[in-house]
Amino acid sequence: MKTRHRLKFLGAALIAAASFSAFAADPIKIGISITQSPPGSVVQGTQVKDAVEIVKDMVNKQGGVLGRQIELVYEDNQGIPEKGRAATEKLITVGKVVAVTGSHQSSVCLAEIEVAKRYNIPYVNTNCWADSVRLKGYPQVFNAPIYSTRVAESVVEALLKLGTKRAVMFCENTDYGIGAAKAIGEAIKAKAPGIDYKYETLDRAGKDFTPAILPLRANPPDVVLLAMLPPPAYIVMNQLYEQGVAPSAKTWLFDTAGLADYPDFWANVKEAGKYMLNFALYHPQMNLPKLATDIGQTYTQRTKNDPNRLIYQAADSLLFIIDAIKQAKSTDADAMIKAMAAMKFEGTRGTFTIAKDAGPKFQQMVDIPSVIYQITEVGQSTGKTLLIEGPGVPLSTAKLMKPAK
Amino acid sequence: MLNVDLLINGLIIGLFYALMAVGLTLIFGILKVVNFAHGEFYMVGTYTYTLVALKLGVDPWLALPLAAGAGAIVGSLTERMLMRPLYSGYTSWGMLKDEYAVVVTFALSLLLVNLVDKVIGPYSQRGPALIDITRMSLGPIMLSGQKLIATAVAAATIVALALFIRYSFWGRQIQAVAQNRLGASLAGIDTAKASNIVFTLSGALAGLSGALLAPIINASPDVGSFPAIKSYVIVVLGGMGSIVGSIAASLTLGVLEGFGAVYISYDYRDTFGLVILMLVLLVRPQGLFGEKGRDV
Amino acid sequence: MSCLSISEVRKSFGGLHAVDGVSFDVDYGELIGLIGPNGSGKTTLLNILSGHQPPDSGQVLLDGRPIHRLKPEQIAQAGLLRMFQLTRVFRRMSAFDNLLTAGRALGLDHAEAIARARQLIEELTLTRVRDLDAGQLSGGQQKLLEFGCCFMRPPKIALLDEPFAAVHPTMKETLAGFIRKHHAEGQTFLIVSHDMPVIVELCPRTVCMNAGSVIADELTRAVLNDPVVIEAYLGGEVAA
Amino acid sequence: MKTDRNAVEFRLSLALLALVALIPAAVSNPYWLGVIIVSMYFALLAAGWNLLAGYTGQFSMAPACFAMIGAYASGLLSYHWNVSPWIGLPAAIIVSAAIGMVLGRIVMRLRGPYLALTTLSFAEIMRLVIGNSYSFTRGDLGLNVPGLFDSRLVYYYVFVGVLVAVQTGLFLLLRTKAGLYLRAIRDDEIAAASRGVDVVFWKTAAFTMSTAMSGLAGALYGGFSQLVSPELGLIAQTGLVICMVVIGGIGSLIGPLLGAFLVYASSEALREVGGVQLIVFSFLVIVFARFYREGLWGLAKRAFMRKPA
Repeated sequence: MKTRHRLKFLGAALIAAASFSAFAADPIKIGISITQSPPGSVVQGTQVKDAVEIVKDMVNKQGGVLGRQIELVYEDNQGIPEKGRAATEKLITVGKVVAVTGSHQSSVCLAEIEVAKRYNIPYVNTNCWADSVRLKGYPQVFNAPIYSTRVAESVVEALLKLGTKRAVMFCENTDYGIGAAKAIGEAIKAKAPGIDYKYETLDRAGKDFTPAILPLRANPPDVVLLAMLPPPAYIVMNQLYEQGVAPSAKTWLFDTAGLADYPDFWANVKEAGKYMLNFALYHPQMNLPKLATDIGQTYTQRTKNDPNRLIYQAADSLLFIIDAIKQAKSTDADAMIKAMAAMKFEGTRGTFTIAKDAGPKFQQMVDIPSVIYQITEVGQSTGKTLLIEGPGVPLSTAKLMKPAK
Repeated sequence: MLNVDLLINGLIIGLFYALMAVGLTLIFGILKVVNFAHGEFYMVGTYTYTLVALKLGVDPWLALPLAAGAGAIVGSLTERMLMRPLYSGYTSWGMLKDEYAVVVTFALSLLLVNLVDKVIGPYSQRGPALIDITRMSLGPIMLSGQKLIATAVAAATIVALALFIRYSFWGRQIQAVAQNRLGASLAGIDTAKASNIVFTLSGALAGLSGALLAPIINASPDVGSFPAIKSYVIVVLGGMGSIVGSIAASLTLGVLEGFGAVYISYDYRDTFGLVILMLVLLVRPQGLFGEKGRDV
Repeated sequence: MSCLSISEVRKSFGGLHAVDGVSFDVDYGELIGLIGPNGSGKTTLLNILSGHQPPDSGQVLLDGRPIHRLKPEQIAQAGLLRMFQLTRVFRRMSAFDNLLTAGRALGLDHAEAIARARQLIEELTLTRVRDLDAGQLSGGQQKLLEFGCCFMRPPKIALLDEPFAAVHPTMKETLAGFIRKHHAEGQTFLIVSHDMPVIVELCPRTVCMNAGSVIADELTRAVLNDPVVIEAYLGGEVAA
Repeated sequence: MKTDRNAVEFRLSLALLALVALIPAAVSNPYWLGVIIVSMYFALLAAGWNLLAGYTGQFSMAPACFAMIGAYASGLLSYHWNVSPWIGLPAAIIVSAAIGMVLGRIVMRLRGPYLALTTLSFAEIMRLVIGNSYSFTRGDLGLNVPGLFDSRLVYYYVFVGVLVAVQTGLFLLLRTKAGLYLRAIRDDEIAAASRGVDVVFWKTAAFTMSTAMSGLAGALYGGFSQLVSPELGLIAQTGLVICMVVIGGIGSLIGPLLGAFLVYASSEALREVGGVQLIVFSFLVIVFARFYREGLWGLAKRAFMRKPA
């Protein structure tokens, strides 16, 4: 076993040595930390991977950045903070990447940004909504996705329009879920103190949520809100429907996590998804820049799936880094971070600036377009859904449909 | 009305627990070892059902027995390949009986989980329902057609099993071996065969419950781990090897978790079982329904 | 006061009265045989004496001190040691360590234990195998070893359950010799055995049990000629 | 004689650790040093579990769980009441030992698979409890805790030091009467009792010792990774520990170390191949348990013994 060790570490030493002697023609390495195996969401991980691959090929075809090609280095974070920490550290110390992005789960982001800060490497959050990622106020961390407080604001607007008196939120017991639930609580206190609101946290590993749902059968609220990710989200939806709680003639079902975006959504829910209201970040009826449509088409070609917000967030995350390298004319961390903070960034979802003000908006791309729509048929594609709010579409609940019972 | 709901839902869940736990109890009864791969027998059932029905488009009602069969095969193979040494002079080993059984079955469970994860993939998949009634009201309670059928099948299976053990030829032989392996073998009973039957049975039961719940609880590689944990608690509560005991324990636990979740704490409902377990071990080490046996 | 006094001890499993009100005393320095047909409750009685099964009622005094509520290890430390019918040794420990363990557990210190173990290894002719794992020893050697474990610290009384069953004749002799020698030195024994010749040869006095109770308790010869005993053994054909 | 055998194993394990101590001379990359530190963390768990399973014959399914408990004990102290990790470390040992003692006291009166069953349920449910007590433990997110040192190299040698200490402790322990009693209990509890060994006491003692070691390992690891999450207590982690001990050689002083370094190093390599590590290891374990019950160390010994002959 001695020899095996020696070999292994000799190898390691060589790798290190090699990557020290980097010269101009070497590709620029960018680290992608995503979930490629459970318990995290492999579905999302794969979407992020597909998207950044498209962007990489695009950029490299146009000759790369600073005359160097882009190379993506992947690490699997399994959706586990601990693994995310290790993955990021490996990307930085072994992969020698100039920036890290890709992460799509708040708890993982929160572990990874600690490493990014320790090694002072720019980190672009791809899909972590939790405010807490911003509240840390780390200068190395930039945020491409929407954030819970902002979601809460538009959800509460909608709740008011729906004439809600009592709303119950089911959120997963993660930083994202509980963060979202609390954010909505805050927004209600501020904008709609009339609404009686409480949230119930559900275990991500849970299989049977009926005990949490049954009490609602006894006295149903006006709206049941969801801040959960699959697979438990699907189980909750099915059991809500099975118990006749929501969607029902009395009660709206309102998802705030963009569930309907998931490719496996309809494979897991049937009637339970019909009449559901969705807060989402992408709707085909949005008018997006050409860049977006190009990437969208390539994505459809490659994967036979329709593009969704996560595709665009991932694309933006990478494009943002690449632009920063262009602006800074170097891959030096401080230079890139400085450039990022100052940038006016042309992304797939529009043109963004980076918010400076501390708090949930810190180093956040603003303003992320969002939509609210209702699913009116089982198996409906996002394009066919009923858009009730979006860029240029003022919120109107008039057209909403309600189940007979 | 809420309480009626809780009671009935609790009993239903308890019934599903029982279907799992009984198999484990059988094995413990006859080999005096615990099969830590039991949850994976369940998982095999779930996947067989889901994949056969979804990918091959086989009729779910046909997929059900297939799943049970798959479980049975895995069970039988486990006994053939891994358990035989237990009753062919294990004493001469570097390892003793319990150690060997624990290590091997636990490794088997790791192996199966990770194999499925690599081969079939980590995505969670939802099995097609046996009947396309996604919601129906039955007196005071509401449930899906699937849940109703699953409950019925589970109940029927458990009764059938009880009858098999009590009255059938092999059932009697199994009882004999469980009571006294040496004596049974002296009396000319093929103890190896009996053990194999037990493993096959418990595999089939686990596979069946996996299939029945596939449309309710989506299939994923680790889907078996939690039902397994529950059955471990149940087997101890039920008194290690007592079938009636484990059924009673299952129903009790199911109901108790339901009420506890609403009236005590939803978040900690899974801990109730463990708490009771600890208390029982303190005051009644032989389990709620078990009998003290002779040591020496 | 007698070394071991058993009075009105009862134990039943379900309906079966395995031990049904057994009483007898063993005096210091006595070498007493306990016989009886299979299922007559001998082993159960031994398990009660050694604390592996609590009696339903009745009491057991060792040296005038009640021991029937104590745990096996406490009884062993109190000076009642037993051999099992199916030999029990520590299979993955060397013969020597087997003895050491017993010695230390019975309160000898390290040096004493080693000295005593060496001596017993000699006496029991286990020198060649002292460092082998006990599991690798022959059945007979294992019996000798287990026997030795009971004598690391001379017990007040030693209970031997079928010590001669399936033992090679020469070892049987070693064993018997050992018993005689120690008995001569005043060691108290209670020997359960089917091997009548040995009982006759070793034990001046014999207790015979049947169906859970004592049916004869006198000089060995007398016991063997006692019609009740014969009936018990031959299942009554000869009766009357 | 056994004591000699232990001495040999002890010297070899020290030699192995000395070798590990030399590695930083060749490797400076913090990631690879990190990898070895983690494998030393597992070596600690493996050693603790081996004391229980290998020498006492009691199969706990909770080594990883008690590591998690230890990590959280010190993590929560520093997170809620910012207690220094240097106080957190002993606290972690005490807490996990205490819980271990209570659990052991309840379960150890029983023979057979009760311990395995109860500890497995305990481990899974502890993980859920910690995951669900979001307001106190921050749930799956885990706690960010301050490190014990700044330099990775210091951690490296602290782990080496602790391992040396633990191995020495075990070696000495096995030479006392405790060593005899534990092995006696492993081989035959009834016989042990009937020869005067207080079985329940020694079983509980062994369990408490091994949980204390797990707790220490967990707290050290928490300080090293600066993140304490329920992930530490995953059953798969316990699985890894068992794999290490069985492959390395159960019931020997060096086996667990051997197993920990080999298994973890190769699991790093296998991760590149695509996360097949647990498939390979669990398969190996079955093969070893079925055919080479003394593990690699046993095989090595046989090889050496043949040479002179």
